Amino acid sequence: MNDAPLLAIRDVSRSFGGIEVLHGVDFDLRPGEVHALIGENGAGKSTTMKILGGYLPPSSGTVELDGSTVSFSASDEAEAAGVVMIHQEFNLTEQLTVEENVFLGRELTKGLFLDKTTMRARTREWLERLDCHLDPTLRVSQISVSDKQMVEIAKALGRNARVLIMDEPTAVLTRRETDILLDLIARLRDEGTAILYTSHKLDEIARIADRVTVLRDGSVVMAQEAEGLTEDDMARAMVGREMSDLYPDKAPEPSGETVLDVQGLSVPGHVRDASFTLRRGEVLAFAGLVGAGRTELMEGVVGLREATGSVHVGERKLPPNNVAAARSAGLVYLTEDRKGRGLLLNKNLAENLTLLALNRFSGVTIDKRAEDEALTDAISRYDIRAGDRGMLAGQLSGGNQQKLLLAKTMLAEPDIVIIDEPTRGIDIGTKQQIYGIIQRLAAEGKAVIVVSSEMAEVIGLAHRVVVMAQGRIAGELTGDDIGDEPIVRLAMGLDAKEAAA
Amino acid sequence: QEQESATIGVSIPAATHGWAGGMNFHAQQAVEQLGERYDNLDFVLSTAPDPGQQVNDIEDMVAARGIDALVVLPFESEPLTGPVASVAEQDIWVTVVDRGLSQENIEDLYVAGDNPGFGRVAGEYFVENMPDGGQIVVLRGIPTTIDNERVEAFQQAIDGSGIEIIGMEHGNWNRDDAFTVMQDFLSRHGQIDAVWASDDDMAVGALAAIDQAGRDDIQFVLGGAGMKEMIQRVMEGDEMVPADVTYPPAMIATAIEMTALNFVGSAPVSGEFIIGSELITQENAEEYYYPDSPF
Amino acid sequence: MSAADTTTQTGGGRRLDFHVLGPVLALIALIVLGTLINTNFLSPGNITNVLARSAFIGIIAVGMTFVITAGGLDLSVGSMAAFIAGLMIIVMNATMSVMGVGLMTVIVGILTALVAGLAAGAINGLLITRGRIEAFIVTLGTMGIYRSLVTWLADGGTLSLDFDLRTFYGPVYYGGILGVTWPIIVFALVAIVGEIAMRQTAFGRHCAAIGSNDQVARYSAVHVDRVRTATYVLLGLLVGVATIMYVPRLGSASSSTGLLWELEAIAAVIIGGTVLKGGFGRVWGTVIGVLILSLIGNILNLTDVVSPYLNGAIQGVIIILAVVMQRGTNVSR
Amino acid sequence: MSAADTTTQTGGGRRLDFHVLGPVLALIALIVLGTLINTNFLSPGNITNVLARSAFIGIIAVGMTFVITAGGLDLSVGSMAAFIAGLMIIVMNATMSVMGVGLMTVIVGILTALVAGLAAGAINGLLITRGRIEAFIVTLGTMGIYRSLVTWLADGGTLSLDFDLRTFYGPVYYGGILGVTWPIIVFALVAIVGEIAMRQTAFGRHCAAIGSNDQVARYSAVHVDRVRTATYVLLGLLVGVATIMYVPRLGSASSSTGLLWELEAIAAVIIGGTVLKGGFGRVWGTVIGVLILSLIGNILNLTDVVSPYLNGAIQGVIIILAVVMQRGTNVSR
Ligand SMILES: Nc1ncnc2c1ncn2[C@@H]1O[C@H](COP(=O)(O)OP(=O)(O)OP(=O)(O)O)[C@@H](O)[C@H]1O
Ligand SMILES: Nc1ncnc2c1ncn2[C@@H]1O[C@H](COP(=O)(O)OP(=O)(O)OP(=O)(O)O)[C@@H](O)[C@H]1O
Ligand SMILES: [Mg+2]
Ligand SMILES: [Mg+2]
Repeated sequence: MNDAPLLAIRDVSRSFGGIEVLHGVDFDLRPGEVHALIGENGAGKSTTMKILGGYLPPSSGTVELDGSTVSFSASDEAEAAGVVMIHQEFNLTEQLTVEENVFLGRELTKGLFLDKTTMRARTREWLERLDCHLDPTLRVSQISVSDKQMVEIAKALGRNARVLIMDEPTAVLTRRETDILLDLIARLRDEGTAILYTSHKLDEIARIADRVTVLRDGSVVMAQEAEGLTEDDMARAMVGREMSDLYPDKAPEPSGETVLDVQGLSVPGHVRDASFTLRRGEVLAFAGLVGAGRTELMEGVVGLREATGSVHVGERKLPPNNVAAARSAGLVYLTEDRKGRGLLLNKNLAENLTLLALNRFSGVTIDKRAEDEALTDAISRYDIRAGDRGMLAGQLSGGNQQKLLLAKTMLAEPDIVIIDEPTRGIDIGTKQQIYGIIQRLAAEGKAVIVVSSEMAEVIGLAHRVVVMAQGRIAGELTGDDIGDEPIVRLAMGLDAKEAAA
Repeated sequence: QEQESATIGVSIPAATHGWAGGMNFHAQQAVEQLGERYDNLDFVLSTAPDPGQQVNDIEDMVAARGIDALVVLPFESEPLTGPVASVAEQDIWVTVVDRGLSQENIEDLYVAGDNPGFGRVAGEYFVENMPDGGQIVVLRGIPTTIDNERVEAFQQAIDGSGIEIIGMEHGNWNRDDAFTVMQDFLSRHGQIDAVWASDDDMAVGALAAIDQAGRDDIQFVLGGAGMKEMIQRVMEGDEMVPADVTYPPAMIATAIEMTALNFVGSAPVSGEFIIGSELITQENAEEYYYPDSPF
Repeated sequence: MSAADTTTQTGGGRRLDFHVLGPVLALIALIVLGTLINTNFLSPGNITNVLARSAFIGIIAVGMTFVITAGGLDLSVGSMAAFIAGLMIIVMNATMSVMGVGLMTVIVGILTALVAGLAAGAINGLLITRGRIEAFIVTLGTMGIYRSLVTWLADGGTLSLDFDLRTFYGPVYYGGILGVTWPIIVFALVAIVGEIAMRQTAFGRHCAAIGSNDQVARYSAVHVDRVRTATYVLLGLLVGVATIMYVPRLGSASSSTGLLWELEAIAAVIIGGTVLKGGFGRVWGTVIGVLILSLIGNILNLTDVVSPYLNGAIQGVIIILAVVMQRGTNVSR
Repeated sequence: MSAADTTTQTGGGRRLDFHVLGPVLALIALIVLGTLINTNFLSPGNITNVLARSAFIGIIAVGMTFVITAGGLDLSVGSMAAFIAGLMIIVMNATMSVMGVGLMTVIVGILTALVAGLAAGAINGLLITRGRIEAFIVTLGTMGIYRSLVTWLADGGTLSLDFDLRTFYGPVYYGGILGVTWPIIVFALVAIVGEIAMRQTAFGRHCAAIGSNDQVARYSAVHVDRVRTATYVLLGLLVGVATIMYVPRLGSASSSTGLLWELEAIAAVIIGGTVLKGGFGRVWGTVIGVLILSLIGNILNLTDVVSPYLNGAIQGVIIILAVVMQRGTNVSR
């Protein structure tokens, strides 16, 4: 390992519209190391990374490459210097294909023309390295969120980076894909690449980091070798206090009254013949591998997708394809795609917050004062770190966007709430709060479905777990049966028959 | 006498303003009546919104409808000259109406309106009725050669008479535009003695604007083209509308009829017929009043 | 997308204030110019003229603001106005021959206009939302259809309202209260209600949400198709209202009525700061846009400096400048 | 946005095939209709006429496909064509008085058209990308400007090419090789090169990427402003090319030259399946769109419809139907 930093920032500050979010940050990256940058939502991780990657200029301070000061005036200069970044938010154009996105801006040509064959082959090859078997000619708008992330990673891999900056690459990945990625990172490190890595999953950090830097409110509060650092130490440094147990006690066992009854639901092309019920006071988790069709099933249930089969809320049968009817029956769905389907990025926080529950705020006209109060309330309840209440949703940090989305959904006061990947990109402190909220909802007699790729979350929260595999319900686990092993076995399709029996 | 059947193509500009609307009406009437009267005649009528489209129409008539005669009222002279000439070369009878082509001797028959005459007659009326001179405003048509010819002739006619044009804008042969322009002329000039609206549609707009402003300095508004409502006002002795100048849209009907005669009668009618622009006053207004025409 | 990004980049609240001032500054500049050019520019007569003639496009442009904000477009409004005017005249003339000249006949005419506007808007809206056809194509099609229909109704010529009826109905354009004529009053009302609807009601919010990202709107249980259709219906209705003011002015309709109104209305909306790709709309901006366009024409008529052939060029330059002024102040901050 | 969603909803590859067939089916339907109506419809003469007259709009529409794919719009092309035609005529007449009728004079004219088109496109492009003004506003402005300029150059009348020169230059429209006239050959070449550029070059991809999400494109080191400007320059150049074919046809330019070409070109692009909001473009679709529009006009001329006043209505209905057919086959799968 070489000790001279490859890429560094010195005393960097950065402000947005008069609010300083980074205060004199020093940070460096050496070849052949994985340097983890962690911190709470809004601490300034993404901002730091963008400055290093040449996507944002610092307000003050310097960026140094190989010991000399540089100012990347555009990201392609950074890239030419071998600095490549995977953004927290997807950086793909929806209407182009996977291959077109992977090679966007640096297409291979044969003479004047594109060399599509080679580009497709390379794309496929890079995806294979991630054990992802996606057809490069699919449009990005047609692939799932986790596949998009794999495409992002493949895109970065193809650039032979000296410095690879990864902003929460695993937030949308399941454990299996995460494992593949972490192995890959280890290999790249061994080849001498400098890697900057961030994640809210502290076990990953503990597993691969050589050094850890912790940001809190835009300042570095800790920077040290990873050796000997426990997850608890990291959490404490991030949050600034001692963390108690992550998962609250489970709510009391549900009473038995069925509030949601789904029978024989099929979503063409994604889900076949799924049936399940949900009881009052219950937390039901849906587990499965990526592409198992959990998201599509839930979207079918609430009427966001064409589906056949029946959905009853209490005694009422929901009309198909009618989100509004589901909503007025007290059934709402929180999407896993916060950027594309969850939030209006160019609208302010209040407008986003009340969009789903607008009828509660408007008679003839909208009661802006009540809206404002709701925002104040949401900011404190969900700990949304917004520099300025008037800012746009797209200017929030990723995790804070997720919190806003959660607040928006809860504002509709649903009786049954389906949350798809509730804690994606959320820091450990807030995660705890969200788990608390879910548990409280159940205890109050509401019903909650959690679709999650995080095994610990599923095990820690649910009364009951439904496992999906390849568009079908593979089995169901309750009580003490809920555990790592059985879930994985079902998800892989190994135990299907047994469980059904 | 057994007569060969023939197809006559009629190509005219679309009804984009009042006069053209009247002309469209007369063309359709003529086609309908002649079609009924003569069994051996077939008519193809097409209307074009611009010169390019008119050339398309003519091409289609020749290539796909096999016309034996073409009656064309050119949208503009220059662009239609070449295409019509090539029609004439194919031994198809060509009748040109209103706007002459820019080359001589292409057409077999020319039924012409007299645009300079239109401007001149109007100008002479002003000179006669404003012996002491005065200040007038002019509303022009859509910028075209026709409009240029009319306005030039008008200016020549009033030259040296002490009549001064204090404002001239395009009203585009359109009531609404004329209304707006006239409103603004009225705001701009405290004293206007008379208005040459150069077209009856524009005259309607100008009169409405004058009415609204309640101004009594304007002695009269002279329009043109003989719209029936205006002729009626002339007939009734309306002081604001003492006269009108003809530019009969019915000339297209005349041309179609004369062309048709070639295929039903024995004597071919060719040559040049100029339909002059006449001054309509209360005395002769009745002769020009066609209550059934849409124009 | 690009709109979102631009906004994101320009960022915070304070810049928006300058962005907001843009069209206002352009309007003020034009007023100063007008005053310098002609002393009658600020006379009550001229002001009334300009405002009253802005009313038609203005009323329509307010409706267009909602359509564009929700991510749509309507090219048919000018032809629609012509068609409704023609229909109204025919119906009123026919009614008159039964009921005579009177309030009832006018009311029948007004109802005709409103119902026709509503229906035309609904047709556009349903073809777009139910038929899933691009708004550009649907309204290009209906634009041709209405324009043809009015030409056909008028037999190529002009449909005229009976003279007595026109005299009776005339005050709806020429009359008013306290020297403010009806078109101005109605325009002001439509603008105020529109501004409130855009900023203070769920409908306005939903329009902006749909235009900004219709998927997010759908996932937020907004009735996307219903709201979209409603914007077209509203626009159709406002075209009807504009026609009600238009017909008494000259009492006629022809194939050249309302020509290019769609372009003027859309231009006014964009000049006013609404984003063409949807997601952000500003009714008061539209009002200023309409006034800017009217003033350009008015000022050109009040001066002789340029060849009338060049009117269009000057108009073009001023439109671009008006928007540059918007951006300019924005950047200079 | 909505376009992307539609694709998402309709999903997989096989449906796309049907979507692709849409405009082709509409075209075939029109050809069948034409053949039924008039036996001369398929005559070489008529086919040549239709193709040759499609060439002007067609060449322009190919350029427009790139502009729209990259998320832009150009309303100025019709006026630009008129202005370039006027300029070309003036320059050629002037050159002739020095050099006489001959190849050199024609070449000077052709160069004038190309340079003017390039410059006009560059002005649009730079105002939009550097000036950061909405494309709609910029090109609405330049549309007025060019239209005015040609009216002014022609002094309100018509500019005409010297008669001898016109006879010399005429073969560029009327002549050809092996019975295929030049406009058709040039149109075909432009279409083929355009199709290749759209699908097989980085430029085409960058256009789609920018139209889909310009922020992402920027982050991917695509020179967003440069590519966007290039689309307008390309379009300007193609307007120049179209004008080179147009001038020998009519030998004149006036204020009514190229009227509404912009609308026709945009309509052709959209009918062909390109998405108005950008991100997806299809040059061959545009070619079919242009042919559909030309055929509608041609067929209307081959038959005696109820009333010529209703031409526009029939056109409107067919345009909507052509697109419904696209959607229809899509849904029926
Ligand atoms: N374009 C912007 N305009 C205004 N404020 C911004 C902008 N981008 C980021 N911020 C603010 O800067 C702060 C730091 O954001 P950053 O995205 O760096 O957080 P983060 O540490 O990556 O958080 P997360 O874990 O949620 O991704 C936040 O308060 C955020 O709201
Ligand atoms: N919009 C879409 N169009 C076409 N196919 C899609 C679309 N969205 C997802 N798919 C496909 O459907 C399958 C299931 O999607 P998805 O991965 O979202 O399932 P999931 O079980 O919810 O997984 P996760 O939520 O963990 O990502 C995948 O094969 C994916 O490629
Ligand atoms: Mg972040
Ligand atoms: Mg999912």
